[in-house]
Amino acid sequence: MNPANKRTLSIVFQLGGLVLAILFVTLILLLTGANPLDVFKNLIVGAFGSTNRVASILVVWVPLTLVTCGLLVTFTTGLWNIGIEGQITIGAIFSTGIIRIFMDTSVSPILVIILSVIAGIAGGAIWAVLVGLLKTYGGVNEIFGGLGLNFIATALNIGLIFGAWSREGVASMSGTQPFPEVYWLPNFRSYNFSWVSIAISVIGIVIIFLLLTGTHFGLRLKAVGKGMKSAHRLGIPPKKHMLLAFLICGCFAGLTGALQVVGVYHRLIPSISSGYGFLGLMVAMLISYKAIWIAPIAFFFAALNIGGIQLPIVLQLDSTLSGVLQGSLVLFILLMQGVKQRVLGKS
Amino acid sequence: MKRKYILFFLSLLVIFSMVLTACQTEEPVVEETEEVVVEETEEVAEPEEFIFGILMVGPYNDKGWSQAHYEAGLYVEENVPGAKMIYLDSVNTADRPGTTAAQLADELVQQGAQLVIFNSDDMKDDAVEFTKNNPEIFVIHASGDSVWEEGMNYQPLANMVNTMGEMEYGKMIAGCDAALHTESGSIGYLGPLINDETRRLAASVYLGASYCWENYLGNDPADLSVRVTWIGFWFNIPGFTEDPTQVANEFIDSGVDVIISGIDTTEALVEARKASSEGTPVLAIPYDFNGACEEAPEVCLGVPYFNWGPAYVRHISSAIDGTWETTFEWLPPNWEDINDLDTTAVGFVMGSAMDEEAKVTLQQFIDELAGGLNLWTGPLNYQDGSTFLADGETATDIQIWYLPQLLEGMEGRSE
Amino acid sequence: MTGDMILLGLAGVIEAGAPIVIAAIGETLTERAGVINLSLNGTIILSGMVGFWAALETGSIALGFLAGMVVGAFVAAIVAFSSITLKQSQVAVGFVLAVMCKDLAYFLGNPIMGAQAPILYAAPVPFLSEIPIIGTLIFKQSIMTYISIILIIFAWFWVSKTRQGLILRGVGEKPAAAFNRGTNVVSTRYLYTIIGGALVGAAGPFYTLSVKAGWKGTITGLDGIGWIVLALTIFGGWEPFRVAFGAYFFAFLQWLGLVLQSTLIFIPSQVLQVAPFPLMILALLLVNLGNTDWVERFLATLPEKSRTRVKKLIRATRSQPPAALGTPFERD
Amino acid sequence: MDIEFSEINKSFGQVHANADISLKIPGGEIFGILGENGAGKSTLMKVLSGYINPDSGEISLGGEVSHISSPADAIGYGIGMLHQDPLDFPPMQVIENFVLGQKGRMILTYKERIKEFQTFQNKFGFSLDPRAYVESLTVGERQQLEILRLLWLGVRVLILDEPTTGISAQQKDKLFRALQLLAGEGKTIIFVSHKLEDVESLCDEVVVLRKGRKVGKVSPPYKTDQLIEMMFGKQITLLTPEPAVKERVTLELKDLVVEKYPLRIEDVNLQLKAGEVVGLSGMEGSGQDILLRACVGLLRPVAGQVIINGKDLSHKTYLEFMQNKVSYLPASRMEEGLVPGISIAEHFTLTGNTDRKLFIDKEQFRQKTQEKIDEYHVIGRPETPVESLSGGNQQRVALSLLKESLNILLLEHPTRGLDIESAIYMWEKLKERCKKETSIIFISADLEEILRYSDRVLVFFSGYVSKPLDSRHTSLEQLGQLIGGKGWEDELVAKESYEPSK
Repeated sequence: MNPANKRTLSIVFQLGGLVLAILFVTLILLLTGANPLDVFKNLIVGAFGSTNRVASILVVWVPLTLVTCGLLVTFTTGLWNIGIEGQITIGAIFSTGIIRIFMDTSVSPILVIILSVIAGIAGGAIWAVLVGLLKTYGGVNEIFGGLGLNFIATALNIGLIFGAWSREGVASMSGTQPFPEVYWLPNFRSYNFSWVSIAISVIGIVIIFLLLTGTHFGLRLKAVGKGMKSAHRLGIPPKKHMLLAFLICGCFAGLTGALQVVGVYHRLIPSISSGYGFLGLMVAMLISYKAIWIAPIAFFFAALNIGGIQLPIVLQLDSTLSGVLQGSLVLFILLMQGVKQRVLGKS
Repeated sequence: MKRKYILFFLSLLVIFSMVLTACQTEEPVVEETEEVVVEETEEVAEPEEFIFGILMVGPYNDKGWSQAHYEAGLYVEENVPGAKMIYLDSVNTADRPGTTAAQLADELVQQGAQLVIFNSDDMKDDAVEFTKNNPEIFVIHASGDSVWEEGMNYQPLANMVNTMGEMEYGKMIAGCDAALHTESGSIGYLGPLINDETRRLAASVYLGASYCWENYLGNDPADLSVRVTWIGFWFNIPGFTEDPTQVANEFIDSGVDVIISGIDTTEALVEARKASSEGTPVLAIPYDFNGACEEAPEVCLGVPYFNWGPAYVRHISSAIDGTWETTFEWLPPNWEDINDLDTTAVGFVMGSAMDEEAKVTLQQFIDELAGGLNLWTGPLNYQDGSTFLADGETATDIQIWYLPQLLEGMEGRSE
Repeated sequence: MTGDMILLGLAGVIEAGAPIVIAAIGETLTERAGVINLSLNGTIILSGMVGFWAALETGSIALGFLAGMVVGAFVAAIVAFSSITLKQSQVAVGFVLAVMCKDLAYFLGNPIMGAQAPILYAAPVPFLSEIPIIGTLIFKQSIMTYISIILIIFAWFWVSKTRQGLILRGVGEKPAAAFNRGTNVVSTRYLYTIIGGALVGAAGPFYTLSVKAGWKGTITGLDGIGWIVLALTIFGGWEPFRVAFGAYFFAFLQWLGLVLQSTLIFIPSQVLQVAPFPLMILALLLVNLGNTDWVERFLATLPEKSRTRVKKLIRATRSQPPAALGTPFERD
Repeated sequence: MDIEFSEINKSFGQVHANADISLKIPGGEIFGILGENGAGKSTLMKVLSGYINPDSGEISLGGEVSHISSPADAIGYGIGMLHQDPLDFPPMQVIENFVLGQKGRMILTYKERIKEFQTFQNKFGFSLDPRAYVESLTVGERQQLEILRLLWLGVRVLILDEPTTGISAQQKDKLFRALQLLAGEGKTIIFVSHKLEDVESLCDEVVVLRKGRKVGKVSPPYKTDQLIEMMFGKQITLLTPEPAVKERVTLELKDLVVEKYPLRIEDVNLQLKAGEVVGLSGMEGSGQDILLRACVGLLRPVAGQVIINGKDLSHKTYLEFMQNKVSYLPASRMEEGLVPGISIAEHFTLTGNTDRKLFIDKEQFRQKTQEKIDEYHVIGRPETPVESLSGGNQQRVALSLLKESLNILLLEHPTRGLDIESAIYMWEKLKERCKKETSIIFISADLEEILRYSDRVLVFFSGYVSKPLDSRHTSLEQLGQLIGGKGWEDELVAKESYEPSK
């Protein structure tokens, strides 16, 4: 079969996955007695109905994009960084810690914010490298190591919020005492996102795109991911590159956590990672690990998240439908990939 | 390489075009909502429609805290002409990652809400932020203290009202109820996380229980044990909080025969029901919602509940007719009839597991409270033995609201 | 604290650990056949909701459990189909299902929040429950708890004492060799993935109909259990008894945390809650260390005598995962 | 039971492993199948045992056409195979391995099984501990176990694929006695081997395969020379380039001991001179690859030293060897040589970034790749992903990837899959490197290639290594005999086989 045909077929199968996912969700909606057309319309209106909503999408888009950027590096290296949630959390903790240390000092707020973000990056990186070390030198599969460290990170987070960093007399789900406004990233107009975060995300995409498609280092990561032994024989140390991949992914995760703290919540909250790590894993799978698609697909997923808010308000349906839609999309596209390979023979 | 750059910028273009199309779709949507509005105003004709929105921290049908607010919203729709409720539930960062209550309040405003109710103490920061940013929108923050001038977190916000029922009375009644029924003299309090509010409620249970234990039953105070075990959250998260089921069972195992719940979920009732059916009689008192006993009436001693309806009706009406005033209110029950849903802020439904004699005694206690009995009267010590109230001294609202420790005589952590 | 209270507490630990035991044994069987079902977290929540619903509609607890098991088996079948037949990554599909089933459960389960389904009560075994200590500890539980204990013994017996169990181990260890001995590797893997999934699916209703009776959507308190089960399966080194020990140990630490809450003021309660996870990582580390390159290299530098001695030691501490875990089988 | 193969064909991708093989094996004999690696012996036997299904052709058993599509079917017909890589379960006990695959009651009571097992193994003079773990057994013991298992299943046809690799002399004797006993009982034994001596001393009849085809059938008395010629075929005579050996020693092996299951190689001493070519000859799995890997840090020696240019690198990693300009070209190209999923140009980018630049200059590497592609006559474009190249082209890419200036070059089967013209060209390229004082060690199954291009030869047989032989004074026959295990008498007696450290 010539490549062009193969390409079309491949697209046909992907569209098939998309159609199946929509059919599946429609079926579920019919089961619950909802009108699927109403639901889909409300999802779209809910996501794009106003500039405010688009702004909300961008609030979600920033962390999702950054996380996916990082995950692409580990996926390229053949690693399943399921520990990303914990890395985001530790990033947020480090970042909060720095602001708490300098909050009542005379150090310039801008400097504190920068320090805080750097600390966040370092925190995420440490947690990720821990997973990497467990994998490369301890023989502990990164999935299990990552899961364990996720739990530890969240426990640490909750422990701090309800313990050492709790508000005066009030430990609550709403998190630690919000920082004074000087320690916030400047908001874009009255919206809840900062142009700084957006800029960082765009830079993040550019870096990852260039790293993975244009640099020698990215190519080496790819080689390790595609064939660890062969890469080693060609003179690329796999362990070093795996650790570096974890390091980079951890930096992005930590950055995400830090930006959630200084840019969105202005404090540490219990669910600071907000499930973005897991959602990012799904985005990465959906885009078949191609950096070029991060921005639009992360935007699409973010739009679904925001669009879902309309469902309870307008249709008295639970917003978790968005998650079902996201999940079934990834699932059916994965399944169709398998069907394609069976039909076409392994490409 | 250049080609790849182009691809990249193309993808950026895609985003921006999506944003642009988003802005374009704004118009037809506005039209639609207008249409809806037109239809409805035709129907209701006379009173102008007033949409209020509620943000609920949990599911609207949780048979607990959030449902109490939801029912109050329905009550407002019934009693305020033209009032229409819209709501968003599960408003917390775990269930709605990436959103903040302030942002979701905006969402309600976009759907036409002119007044927004924040129903959780956890939304305090967002409620304040939203109130500041939207001076034209009325805000009710249930359980907050932001506009309490004497309070520790005062912020002058003209468009905000804080309202809270004086659940301390409900908990005292619950404590008394428990004391009247315990055979072993051991009462367990299933606490959520530790803060001012949860401490003062736990302390209220203790005050009510020990008063009834001594004055009605004439027992030795030393024989009464009120033990608090905190799970660390409003509900169970495996791996992070204590498991309330295990806490309830541990109470039962250690001889507790009445469990009072302070958390959002009903493990206390469920475990009491299980233990009773399995031969160990255990009774329980749930929390928050007046229908909470339904889950296990045979072991339910009653439930102290919030009745937000009257307060909401009052504030929403005042918003409609322009008499809105910022205020902090901490509302006691209507002592005439604490279960009069049209007037009371806090109530107590007696459960079907109560015996008749106890019902009479409990009513006597309620009457005493109505008559001015103040259990926050010295001598009372903090748990660490330091003096809270000297003999004859009564506590101020501030002292109660920001109770820093459990009281002497209670078991369990203060922080 | 009296002895009786400790005893009752431990009985509670056995009850609290029972659903985890059932799910972890299910996952152990699946992984023994060489398949990782990563969907547990979603499966348990979804099966819990569906089982609750079924029991609510029919009034039958048994049907509730059956429905949960069907859901678990179905989800596992998707994992099996996509990994065994379509040769997609088990991890990817399992992960997506873990996330998606959770949302699906919350979405579909919204209308039945806070409803009252029947509850499975404890049913003390006559006579046996009178035995001191053991009677209180084990024989005053619910029928599912008895089943969970029987399941441990049965799984151990099945895996190590029966012909089918031997084949199961063979398939997970070296599918090519098992195939060579006349085993249908594909159908065996399907079978155990589905059976394991059904057991995981039984854990859901076990929670919503008994241990944590009730369905409360996102605040039911089931989110996270599946990941814990997964961790315990590995902590238990794929041996039913060790897996069960891990489950009870986990429940025990939780109980210890709340019992000691007022006495151990200086230790935040979270510490005991998460203790199993660092322990799991440590266990994995110990188990795997002998297989790593740098240890091998280090060993090579030792004199021959001590080298064999250290090797022996490492071999003793090593608990072996099924060698073919997560890898597809293709006949040349 | 008579077995008749008719026109069996089986291809793996482009490799025609069995081409129209027709063969009759009479019942009750010990029947030998001889051939070098890749001759198609194992494939044919896997077809018979149901492990592989042929593309075409059929097998008749006792005159009737059989339907064997899985090992279960084969066992049903009474056919069992002892695979070259033992298909047993190392972490399980002997008795469990014995029982797995047997039919019978569901619940296993090992007591009786052990009793049965003991009586059964006594019959063959084996003495395995039924409770021992398989991973602690020697290769020979694992074989014994597998044979016992198959016989207990009641097989009438027993296939043994290279059973004498890695086992001790005593174990071999035991094995042969048992096989003769079985043949005496009327069982058919199919003995697959490349070892002339074994075949000669054991088999009633021998068939020789070469390159997937049947070459011929021989009956005793065997003539070794004839067998060797049938196995390796007539070789094309090639020109001998002048050796370019200098006196400087680039690689020195001192009393080197390496072990890798199932082999242990002891006390290798070698001094490789600059520009010298040493060929490692022997059947695959006789230990050449183990030694080669030890020379490049992929396998850590148990004892002894590896010295490169005077530097002791014994326990250093592969990458450190690489930094000392030692390069290695493995045989399994897609697993160990090239990275599947990335293009030829990307391979050159991976290996060619000497100046540590951050960004890839794609145009430059494309050009460089195109040059190399032209130079090495690779059929493919710079953008072609390597996995879609043919085997020969993959090998050319792998060769062209090697660094220009090297101290030592280690090659596994450098010309396998290449046509003769390319092979000659390849060796010209390699010899050019020799002139620049690069030393080469290579493994080849092609004896002609070994004799033609190496200055010295090491012959391997079951983990034994010969003294370096001067290739100019070694004949093809001599080499063939050594490879087949003849002429080793002194060494074989002196040494015990590999025993894993228990």
